[in-house]
Amino acid sequence: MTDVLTSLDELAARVPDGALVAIPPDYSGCAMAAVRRVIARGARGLHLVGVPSGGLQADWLIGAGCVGTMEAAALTLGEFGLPPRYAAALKAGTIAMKDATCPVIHAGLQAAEKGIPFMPLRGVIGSDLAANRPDWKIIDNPFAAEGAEGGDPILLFPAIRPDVTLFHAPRADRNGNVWVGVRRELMLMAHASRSALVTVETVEDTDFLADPVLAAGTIPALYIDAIAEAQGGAWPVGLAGEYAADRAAIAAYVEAAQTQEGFDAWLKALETEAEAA
Amino acid sequence: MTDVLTSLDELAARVPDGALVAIPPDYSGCAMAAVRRVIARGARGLHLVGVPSGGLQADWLIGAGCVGTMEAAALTLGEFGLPPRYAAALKAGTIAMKDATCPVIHAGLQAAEKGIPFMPLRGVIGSDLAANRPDWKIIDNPFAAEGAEGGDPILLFPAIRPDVTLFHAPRADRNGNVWVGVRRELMLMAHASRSALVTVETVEDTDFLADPVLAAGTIPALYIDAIAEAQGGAWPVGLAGEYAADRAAIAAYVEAAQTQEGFDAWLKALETEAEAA
Amino acid sequence: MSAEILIEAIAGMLHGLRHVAVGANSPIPASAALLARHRSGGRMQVSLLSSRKQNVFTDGGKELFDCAAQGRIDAFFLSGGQIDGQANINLVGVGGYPRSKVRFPGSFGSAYLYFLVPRVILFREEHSPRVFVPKVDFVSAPGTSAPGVYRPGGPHALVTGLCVFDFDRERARFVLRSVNPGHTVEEVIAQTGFEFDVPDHVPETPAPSAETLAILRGPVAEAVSETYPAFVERTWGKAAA
Amino acid sequence: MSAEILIEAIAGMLHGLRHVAVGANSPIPASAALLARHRSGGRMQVSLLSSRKQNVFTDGGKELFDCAAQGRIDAFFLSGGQIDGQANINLVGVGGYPRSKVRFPGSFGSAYLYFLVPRVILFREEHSPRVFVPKVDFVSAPGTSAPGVYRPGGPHALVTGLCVFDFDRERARFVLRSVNPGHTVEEVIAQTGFEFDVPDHVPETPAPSAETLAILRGPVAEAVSETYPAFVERTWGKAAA
Repeated sequence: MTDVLTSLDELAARVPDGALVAIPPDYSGCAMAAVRRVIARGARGLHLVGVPSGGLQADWLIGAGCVGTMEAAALTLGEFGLPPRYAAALKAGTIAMKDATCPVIHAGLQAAEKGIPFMPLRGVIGSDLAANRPDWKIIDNPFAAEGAEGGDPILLFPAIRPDVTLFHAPRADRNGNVWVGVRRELMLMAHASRSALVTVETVEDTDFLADPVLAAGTIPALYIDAIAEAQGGAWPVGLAGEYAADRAAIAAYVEAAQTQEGFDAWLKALETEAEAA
Repeated sequence: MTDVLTSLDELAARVPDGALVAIPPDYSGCAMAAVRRVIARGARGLHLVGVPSGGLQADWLIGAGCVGTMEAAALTLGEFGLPPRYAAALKAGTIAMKDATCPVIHAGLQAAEKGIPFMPLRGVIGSDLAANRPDWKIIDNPFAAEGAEGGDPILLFPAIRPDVTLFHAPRADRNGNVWVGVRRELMLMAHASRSALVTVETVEDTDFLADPVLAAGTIPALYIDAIAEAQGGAWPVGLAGEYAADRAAIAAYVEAAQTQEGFDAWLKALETEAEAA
Repeated sequence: MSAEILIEAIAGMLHGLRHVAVGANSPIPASAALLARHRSGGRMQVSLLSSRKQNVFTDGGKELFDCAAQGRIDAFFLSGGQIDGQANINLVGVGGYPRSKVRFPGSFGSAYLYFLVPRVILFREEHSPRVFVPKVDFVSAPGTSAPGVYRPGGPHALVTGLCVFDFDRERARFVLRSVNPGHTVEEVIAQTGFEFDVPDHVPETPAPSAETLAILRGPVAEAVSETYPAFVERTWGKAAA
Repeated sequence: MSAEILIEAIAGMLHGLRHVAVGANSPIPASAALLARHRSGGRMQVSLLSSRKQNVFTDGGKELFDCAAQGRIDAFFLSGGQIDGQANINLVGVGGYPRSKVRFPGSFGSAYLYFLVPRVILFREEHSPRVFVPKVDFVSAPGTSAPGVYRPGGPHALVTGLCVFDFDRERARFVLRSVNPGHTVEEVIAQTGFEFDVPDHVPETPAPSAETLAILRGPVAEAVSETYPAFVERTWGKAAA
């Protein structure tokens, strides 16, 4: 059963300190408005997983001191470069970084989706990623042809099972089903996680699953723990098909967030403005 | 590039003797009309994989002598019981049966989709399925907690990479994209296979991928080698959302196919009637 | 009435669960799940795999199994061409393998779901020594596993046309819980090919209340008739269907 | 003109391929792929991952990687904050790890795609000893692998603002193929921190023909402008965009 919440603060309260939280990249569906409430409630020690990379929301959470560990294939603000608070935290050693590669993060979530402890994948062998991940293993392929040269080594890595998946989507229906269309990584994240928290542009008084065309792009409510409406909830990174990124706002953020003081002032101004509105 | 073919015989010509052919169960999307052309061309030694089970089309192919090996979690005609030619072939030992279980077939295809040689899965240990599948292995989970009792055994099985996937779907577009809606096992089969051959009720003069709602249920042409129109192509098992099973025709088949002579006569009558039409 | 007693017996085992899934060709388990959902005020999720309306899955054939492995399915139903006293089930065949004397359709997902769904209810209406054997000819899915085998799930009970057994996983043994109205403990013993425990006092399997019968003949019959119209007509008559 | 030379050089490496994929922030590789598609009469499939229109994937973030592993992607592009003479690439950082002096965004899918895509074209416009180093500080993805490691793919060439290198996988070594107009072999040697082979005769990287320029400034500019409007305006002017 999906709880339909009336405030983002209620949603944010369901992200406990220390949780393993899966978040999508900026181009997928980011619950930016909800992330601000997670920051406001003072979350600490989150283990963020970017699926497969992180962007602005990761930088906000890091800047606000919410993050203990970051796992991702990359962190980037695209044309705006390296996320500034992430770069600073790495230098200062105030967060632990688990560098990964995109397909390992996707497949790690697939392992959790399938309830298996690990997944194999080709590639990666001989990279310094593998050398720096004591939780990854390389074994000889048990299905290699008899007498295969070199033992046919293959990478195994553990399932990634988030405590919480948090994202923003265009639409939910009255039963808590969430339409994500071709953004199937959001469905994978919901399947793989103990709990999925979702903000949407709008909750429609209909049943997506009764329509075979809509059903094909829908995450059933079975996997969704709570939804809350948040119009414009992906601002400023934007939501594909709905609204574009607010490049001016991102540029202003990047400029401000070069220092911790600048970030703090930027955040305070943003929330003060929001309260006044 | 998808080839749009003008006849089912051209499609059937792309199913070579000895191929590993993946087919869906009767309730998914069965290319029954195309299967008749595969029979007509005299295919031999096919290795059929029911994803995850087989039904009427498997029985037709077995009855016509096209099948060497059958892999499936089950073969059934639902209320009509065991497929008669399958039952006879098993008794006579004229086909080899590889009994499996549904999730292993799905995950075996996922392994092929991911280009990995094997996949782990929970369960199955201690069943006679595992005892009769020399291609399956049980290893100690390399990620088990230190000193785990009993070594935490886990099943590994090889990828299932079909040479050909053959199915029927409601709609294709002019670019060869195929809409399957929530029947995602058809997408998995297409991803996992070297070649996907598809019959559709209708080819529409549009582009499904340009519509974000249709795109969510669409297999891109990238994975589809050839399509051919076949109105009513799933008769007599039916196509969900389009037309129901023809229970009278299935009942008549089951009665006729209790003997090989009955099957041969039934098939001959069917094709004679089709030619006359 | 006999179907309604079985439905009532099964529904009682589903009380308080979040999500119950039911496979194909299972009208009595489906009716029981829908009765339990009705009693839960609609809070219980029921997935009927052979239904289009009562089935929310959107990720293809693998989703049921993934969903079970994620711990999101609390109860499921399995049956067997043979079932033995250790709750091993045989869905493959009798008399040799692979060239069995009698071949059944196959194991489907049993070898997996039996391990992963916490409460698997075995259901077989035919109660005879042919079905309930000392040892199955082929283990589609074992009733119990060695220590160390990952197994959050397993057999919970066995419901038949004659009686209800509980399954004691520690002892790998069935215990007679109740005998269906019109039948006796002796009859159950005579018709069962495996040994099981018989407590001193074996009650009668309770018949459903008038209130329950009204629910069955009303909303449950209506919901089940989408998938099992013939069963609904046979059990509750044309009016219900 | 300098961008057009690079586009022409890359497009020539894509001739006859069935499917070319291009990652984010890659206007020159994207333009090259679209030029090659134009030359193929539309038979080549081009997937621009940062485009909505030129991207057919419908199975989420994992599909690109699965597609590559299925052997359905013939060419892909990678770059590096550092690239060394064995074609190892570094997308992570310089000066220690994890507390690097200079941190780059991260490895993305390089550690995977470099192994699985048959023809990986390395592209880095800045050609300096800072980028092309004797040995990368961090191996995001290795240029070559030990025998026995499953590796149908790997580096094919390296295209820079100064020149084009081929990569000899057997010898794990770059070979200078051509020098871009306006530059010299000596300049390439001076600006490259790793050793490489210099054949006796090194031609100039060919400039695109008038016909190619018309295609670039017409249909290619139009298709690329969806994703890279600023690049199109800078390269081909407002009219093209």
